[in-house]
Amino acid sequence: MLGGKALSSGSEKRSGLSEMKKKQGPPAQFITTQFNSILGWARKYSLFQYPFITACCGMEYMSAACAHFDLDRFGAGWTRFSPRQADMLLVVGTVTQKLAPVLRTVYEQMTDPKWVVAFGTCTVSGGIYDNYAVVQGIDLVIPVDVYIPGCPPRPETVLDGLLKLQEKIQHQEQEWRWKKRKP
Amino acid sequence: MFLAFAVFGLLGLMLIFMNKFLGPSRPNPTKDKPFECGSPYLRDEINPFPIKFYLVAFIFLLFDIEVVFFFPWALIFKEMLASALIVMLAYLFVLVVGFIYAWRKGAFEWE
Amino acid sequence: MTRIQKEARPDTMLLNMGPSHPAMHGTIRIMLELDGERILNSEVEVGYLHRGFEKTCENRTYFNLLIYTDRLNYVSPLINNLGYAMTIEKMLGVEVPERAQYIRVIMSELSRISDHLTCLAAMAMESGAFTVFLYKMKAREFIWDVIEQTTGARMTTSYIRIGGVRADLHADFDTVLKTAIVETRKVLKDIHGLLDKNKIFLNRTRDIAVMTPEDALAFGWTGPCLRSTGVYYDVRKAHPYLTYDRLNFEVPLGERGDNFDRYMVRMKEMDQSLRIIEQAAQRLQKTPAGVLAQAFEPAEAIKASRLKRIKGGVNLSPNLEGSERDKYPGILSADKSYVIPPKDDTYTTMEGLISHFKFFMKGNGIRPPRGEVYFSVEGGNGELGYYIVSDGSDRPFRLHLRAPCFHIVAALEQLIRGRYVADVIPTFGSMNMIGGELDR
Amino acid sequence: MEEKKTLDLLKQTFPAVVKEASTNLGDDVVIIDREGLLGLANFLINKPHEYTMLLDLTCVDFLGQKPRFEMVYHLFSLPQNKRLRIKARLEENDLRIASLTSLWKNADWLEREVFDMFGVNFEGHPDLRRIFMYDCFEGHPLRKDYPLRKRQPCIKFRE
Repeated sequence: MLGGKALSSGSEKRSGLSEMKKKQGPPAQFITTQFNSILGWARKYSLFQYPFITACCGMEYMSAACAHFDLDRFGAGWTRFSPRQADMLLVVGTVTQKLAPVLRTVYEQMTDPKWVVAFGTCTVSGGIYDNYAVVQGIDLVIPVDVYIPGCPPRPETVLDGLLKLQEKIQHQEQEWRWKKRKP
Repeated sequence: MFLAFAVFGLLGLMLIFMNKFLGPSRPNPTKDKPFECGSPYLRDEINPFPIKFYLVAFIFLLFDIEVVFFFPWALIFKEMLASALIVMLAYLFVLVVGFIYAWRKGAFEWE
Repeated sequence: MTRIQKEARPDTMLLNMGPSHPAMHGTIRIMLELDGERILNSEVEVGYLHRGFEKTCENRTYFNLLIYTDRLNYVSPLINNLGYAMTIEKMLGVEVPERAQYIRVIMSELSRISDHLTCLAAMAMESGAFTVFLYKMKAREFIWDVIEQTTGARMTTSYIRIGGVRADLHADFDTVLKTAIVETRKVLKDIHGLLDKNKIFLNRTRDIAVMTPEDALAFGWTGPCLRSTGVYYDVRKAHPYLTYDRLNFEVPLGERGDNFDRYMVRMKEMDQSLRIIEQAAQRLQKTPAGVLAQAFEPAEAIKASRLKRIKGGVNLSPNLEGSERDKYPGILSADKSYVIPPKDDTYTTMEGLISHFKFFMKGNGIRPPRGEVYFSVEGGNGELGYYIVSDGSDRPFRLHLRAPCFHIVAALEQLIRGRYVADVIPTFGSMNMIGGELDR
Repeated sequence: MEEKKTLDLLKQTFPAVVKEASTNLGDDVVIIDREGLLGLANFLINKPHEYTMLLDLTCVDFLGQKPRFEMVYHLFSLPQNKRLRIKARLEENDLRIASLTSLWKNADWLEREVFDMFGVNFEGHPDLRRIFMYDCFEGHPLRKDYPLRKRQPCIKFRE
């Protein structure tokens, strides 16, 4: 597989599920875990992405989203340009200090459940621009789920990052409206 | 027949309310404000917009309702006596007078 | 308090067409003062992608700055490399061999086609023609295949070096180039059929945002946008560089300078670029074609050179920087002090190792004489000029980039005044604003 | 020697203003005194020379030299197909120069960029504000004494 691997941060792979198993008794535990994995499966394969494109990685995003290397094969092809209808905030390209408040506003206006994918080295760590104008990594501004390295990352790395995010969603402890949230 | 209504009705309702049940809701102050491409708002109060839009919308509503009354009349037009035609013409006459009045008054000027 | 908030009448609507907007390429914020749909006044705010390029240039050596030039106009990266490399060659007085000049012409024309393809794809998609976007992306994939197989990267190539190019063309370059040209011609024919007489596209772009030639010159417009107003100015013809004077191609001009003319000039320019590539590829055959080096790990080369002096030269893997010494005369200039010493010498002889070490050592390497130089090439958007002030050290004292789309976007406020909100999108799309080059 | 003609012509018509005129690597360079800029520009834009395009306008910071800043203008004349570079030195304590927005329209944004990056203020500029940096940014980043990595974030970061 070409290029670097995408890395999903804080991947509580198995931990989310196992905690839940200990809490309830056998029959209730079976229902909730089944319900949880169904919900995870449903959310995993219908990710609507909000492409927050700023710089050169946008060109690579165009290739990754278009016919040649298709994002749509994994259910994430449908780009929604309003945060109200998007699940995944795809931050593509350098985020400068002037753009940071815009990024935080868009992130906060996204509806839950939401995930963030950092696309390209500039979003992961500021990349080759270590100077007064660039935010050194968008995890200073918003919490990030998956980091995709590369400047720009090859479309295959982007697909790999997407698969890592889907895996994380599948094994995550799902949320729903009246669920007793952890204190 | 009844089964079809039940199944699809249930399916419709479920699709509508599943989102309300499954979506976790975490309101925060920025989420309630309107989305304007992420940049700060240029006007503190509500954005005013010119009155002519409201006028055109209102007149459209008026004449749209008028047309709606033609549909049932047109369906049974064949079996009716000539008197139904006169009744509908009277109804139409009243509204045409209103139309000409609005035209004269300049409700349709756009600039 | 922005300018438009001060000037706005109380009864108008102020709307943000902000940075994170699908049609604003993510880096421009247009604040519109609207009376219903009509735009009374607007203010364009730029700087959302200002990454401090010129400040970084003062802290990097000439050799390391090549990677920053790819990210300026990231849609046609090779033309930025070309401009940067040729500016320094003009200052150093370095002569580039003819084969490298032809390779540079082919590569920058391929980059120009991918620039126009992306610009028109975005413009068409934003005004509703999604199929055009997919067709152009398909064509661009073929172009990028050619670029990737020769330079190693799809987009951030930094392939054109000071003194020549990084590596020679690989063996089956011609077949890949031929398929790319055939595919691009097919897509261009489809797009002409789809958009040229398309009523919707014509209504949205014909006679909208018209620019008069005098205004265009007053705004300092260059490139396809200036030629769409009918002014004949192309840097490849005005100040011929590389081998453009030996290749014949026309410069398409528009008549009315509206959005449709900007679209049509770019489409015709792509046909001209394809013609240039074919002519250059033919002439390339006459110059000696190098043989592809067989892969041979550097470690074995070092071990072998310890036992006995290597006579017949060493074959190293082609992706190793500077590994094809036998092809050096074709692709890099003879002036040794400004070119990476070939790896065959570095791994096998003491002088080669010293010259390699000296080239990359702090304070040595490429040190142009004290003074200043301005040189410009024909970029995707217009005249891409580099103004370098050097103080004799290996870092530029000051590097200023003349970004063509900075001048083009400066005219946006005047173009959209009095038009509808829907006209902003094709106007902005036809200007081909690239954030990296605009905000530097 | 055709371009010799324009340089000598400039020397005669503007003896006080033009300090030095030479050609360097193929471009004509004219070093002028700061006050004479507007007069020279008016002369150049009109009929005989028709430098109709202001190609570029930038500033160079020579930290340490007495007149610290240097404004560099590149003009281009389409009929003659020739470039001209005008340079004017500016003192550090009073960074003033005439604005060219009355002659060329793109001077507006170029001068705003130089003001944002160097702090040179242009008299007669309609709306001199920062163009690249955000409002709560102090200082002028492209000056030599501004450190490369001095960041001034305008929102509170998470960590």
